Amino acid sequence: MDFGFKRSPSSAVNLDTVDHARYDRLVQLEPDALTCIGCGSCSATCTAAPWSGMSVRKVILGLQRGRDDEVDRMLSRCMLCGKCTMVCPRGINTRHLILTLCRLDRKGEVVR
Amino acid sequence: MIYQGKQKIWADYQKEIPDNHWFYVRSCIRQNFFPASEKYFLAICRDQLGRDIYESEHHTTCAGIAYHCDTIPQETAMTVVARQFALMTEAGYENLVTSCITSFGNYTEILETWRQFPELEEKVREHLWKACRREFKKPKYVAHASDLMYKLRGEIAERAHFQLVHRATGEPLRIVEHIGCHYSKMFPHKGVGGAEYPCVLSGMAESWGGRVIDYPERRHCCGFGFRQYFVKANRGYSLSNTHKKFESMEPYRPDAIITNCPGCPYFLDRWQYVISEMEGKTYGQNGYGIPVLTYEELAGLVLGVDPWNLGLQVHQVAVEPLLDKIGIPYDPARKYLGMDEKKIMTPGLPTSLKCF
Amino acid sequence: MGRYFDELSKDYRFKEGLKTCINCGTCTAICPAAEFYKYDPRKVVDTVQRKDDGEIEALLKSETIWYCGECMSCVTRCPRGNGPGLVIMALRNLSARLGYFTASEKGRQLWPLTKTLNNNILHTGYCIHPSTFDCDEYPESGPVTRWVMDNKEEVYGRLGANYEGKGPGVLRHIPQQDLDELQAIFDETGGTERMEAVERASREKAAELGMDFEEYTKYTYEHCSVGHFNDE
Amino acid sequence: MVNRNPVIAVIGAGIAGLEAARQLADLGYSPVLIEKEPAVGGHVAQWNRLFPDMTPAAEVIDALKKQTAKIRTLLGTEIASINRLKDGFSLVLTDGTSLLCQAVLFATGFQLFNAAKKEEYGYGIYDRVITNRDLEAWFNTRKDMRIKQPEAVGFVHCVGSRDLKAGNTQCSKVCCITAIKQAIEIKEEFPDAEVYCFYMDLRLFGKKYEDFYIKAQRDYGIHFIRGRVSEVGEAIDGRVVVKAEDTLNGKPVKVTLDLLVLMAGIVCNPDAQHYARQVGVSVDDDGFLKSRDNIAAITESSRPGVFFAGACTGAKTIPETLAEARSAALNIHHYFNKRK
Repeated sequence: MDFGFKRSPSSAVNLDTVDHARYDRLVQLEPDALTCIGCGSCSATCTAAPWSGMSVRKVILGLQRGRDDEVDRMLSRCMLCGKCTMVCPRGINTRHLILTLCRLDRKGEVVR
Repeated sequence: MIYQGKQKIWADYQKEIPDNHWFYVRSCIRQNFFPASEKYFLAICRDQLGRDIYESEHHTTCAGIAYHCDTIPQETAMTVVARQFALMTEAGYENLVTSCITSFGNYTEILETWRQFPELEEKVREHLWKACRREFKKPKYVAHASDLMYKLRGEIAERAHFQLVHRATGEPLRIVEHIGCHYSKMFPHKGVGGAEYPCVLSGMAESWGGRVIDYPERRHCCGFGFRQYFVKANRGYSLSNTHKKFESMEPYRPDAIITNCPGCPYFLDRWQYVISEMEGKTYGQNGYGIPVLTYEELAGLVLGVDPWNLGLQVHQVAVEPLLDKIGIPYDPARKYLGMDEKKIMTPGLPTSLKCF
Repeated sequence: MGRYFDELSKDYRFKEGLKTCINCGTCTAICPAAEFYKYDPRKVVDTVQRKDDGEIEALLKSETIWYCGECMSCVTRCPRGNGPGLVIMALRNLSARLGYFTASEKGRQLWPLTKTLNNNILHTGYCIHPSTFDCDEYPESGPVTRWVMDNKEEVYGRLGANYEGKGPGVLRHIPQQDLDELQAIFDETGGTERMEAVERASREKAAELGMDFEEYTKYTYEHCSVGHFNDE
Repeated sequence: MVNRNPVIAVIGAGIAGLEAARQLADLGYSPVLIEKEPAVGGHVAQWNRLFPDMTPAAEVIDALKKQTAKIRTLLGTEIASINRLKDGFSLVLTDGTSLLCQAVLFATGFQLFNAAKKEEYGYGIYDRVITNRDLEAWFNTRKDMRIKQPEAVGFVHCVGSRDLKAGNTQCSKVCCITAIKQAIEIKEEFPDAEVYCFYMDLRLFGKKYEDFYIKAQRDYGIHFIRGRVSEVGEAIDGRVVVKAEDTLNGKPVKVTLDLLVLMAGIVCNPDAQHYARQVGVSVDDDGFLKSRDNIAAITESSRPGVFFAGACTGAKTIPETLAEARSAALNIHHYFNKRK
């Protein structure tokens, strides 16, 4: 029966079930990713961010929350200029991290 | 679960509820959808237990639904409520009891706002005088009807014909309580038991033999959301929230849900029907739903009132499984009769949700 | 800078609802709307407290402010004593007053709501009433409600209501003198003026969209575009 | 009157009282430690290890005990009343004796916020919800049926701190670092457990605290979620469901945990407020005792002869408390020197 409206799935991220295989693999290869404090220096300095929405902090967090589509969208718009690496207060080599991440598929397998 | 921990919290939020002399204001939704509940509130508290409860034919809606659908300004809502206060004052009462939770929340919020901003109270007094030539005293005490029934729960238990006990096993029935959001979420100290572990309904259920079950989404809103239900385009919100609650309570296999809000029993009942139609899923046993009752309906059953006089036939989810568990006799042939036992047409049946 | 903020500050709900927000997210965590809509009450409050006219105007014209269900669950939890739900009420009120509500699909729903509810109140004394309840508009009310509405006198009568009757009781007829008082209250307190303002802005919007007003009313009541819910 | 050997009543024999008493004795005074509990050491004695070097708390307490062994210490003794005299104070004690002294030092410390007051977190209602203190007790005794092989553990920061509704708007200062310390200890104990810290801000101001935080992230993989926990519910299997907003992501999150640790904050000891009123010193609007000046004279009250040390004036770390105890002893010394 069509009632004229539908049920919507919950947007709450359920940490019990969220798939973070790609994140787990990433931190094996780039352990510094673990030390991100989400300060946003990377997004603030990013030349592309104003039109691409690129943000390394959001990429790292998105991987942990199963937001892979968003992560891939952001990654595809990165120009790899490396400016973010210069400003990270935790000294994360963000450019290298992005490159490593681009080599992983969603299950965390190295494919490239 | 440490039961004593809850009791400790309950002890902190006991309200002094006056015993007698109330001015009663009705609920829009309940009159439409649960008319017998208000009838039995008066039948039990006034006629059977002898409390003085007065109703004026001149009272109206408090306009709370319009207020929370943002279709009227705050001062309009306040002045409509001030008019109810005036009727109460004119009738010689000081305690006000509301049938509706949103009314209760509104009255409480208005009195609190006036306390903080006395200039606004003055303005509303002026409005009321100009519009209606009426004056009012603020109520000494505002209660929700469930507060009053909570207070009288012992007297009801003394007169009980039935216990909320599974007849076959002797086990207490598993009762889910659902408290209307506007009962105590805004002002925890105005609700019996506070906002986190209200005991207004669980107190009744336990006094009458049942066992209340706690489940992770117990505090979540039924999803009414005012404009989120009244506008057809938004009803997905309402449905999704109720669905979330049912998914959370399902493993506990509740025998019944009791509610103290006008909208909640309607939504918890009808969305079960909709979920069954949309997804084929039912939450009770053997294809039935989980019966959703108002506290007056539950009290009526305990006191031995005939289920069809209580209006249990206007629920979409069949209540018969619950009646059978308790051992309450009922006549299926009388369920859908009209006035004076007149035979009228019977309702259509849902596709999926089992009904008698 | 701050013109809208000053305007909001005159609303008593705003005075009660916004002290200082620390962006902790306790409100969003349990918000029924945040769970299903693209909605985050924390961000609404944070935007408002920044006092930026441009940002607040965008909010007043947005879908965002219409997602809240006014359950007030947020009020219980805020560690700073804020009420995001109350801030929303103030924003909606201002949006209605300024006619900005017609800029968004969810905002435009204010018209069918105003029409139905306020007419019910002024003509029957109830927010909802069986005489104006159309089962086709509420298919979820189920076959049992249809049965009740098809047999109003019989069912309400059997259940002890005083349907359309004199004197007190369930669903009694509310005397005309009392309805006149409600009308007087609406006239005196700005309720009527608000209704007229909402209707005027809605008629303008209908004309802009090239829709007949009745068609517009029905469309705003029924139509839900893709993009409001989280999975869209 | 010049007393060659003035008596100083030190109220409370936690670390502030012990350290101050030791310094006062070294300076030639006669401190008397008054402790309501049957043993000295206060809260620190209940703790297991201390940040940031994981020093056993017992080491700190044992050293202080040794250094104060000869000082007159009244255990299990409370103060029934304090009266101001012309040249000092008279204390009536609950053991029936009275004590005349020339100065009073408040080393009354703090009280842990009663976590049950944050009803939505379910402490005292849900079995799997414990406090920072309960967890330290477990580190000490290994006795707590609720902790066995947890797979997921959460820490809630700011429980009863920075919270208008809980009646304490102050930051308790030490909980952030305590949570990180305890999270690391849990990870050491149960390496396979997922550990989550729910915080509003991480206030890691002290020496080596930030290093500790980096270690928690990099070496232990502890998850930090920026969002205040909104409510906790109990699942059918007795585990707890925690809800917060992941504010850096702008989405609600929920997680099911075997154990939830509430970082109960620091509030003033109500006894201190009671005694303060009797000697005529004021209580500040944060509930702690009011110093003569919050920058220049934190250990002095506005009344001659009454001094403060440690957490009676606000949340403090252990090194801060010890430093204040020494500072208070020096203040008292100058006070008597000036009166000579």
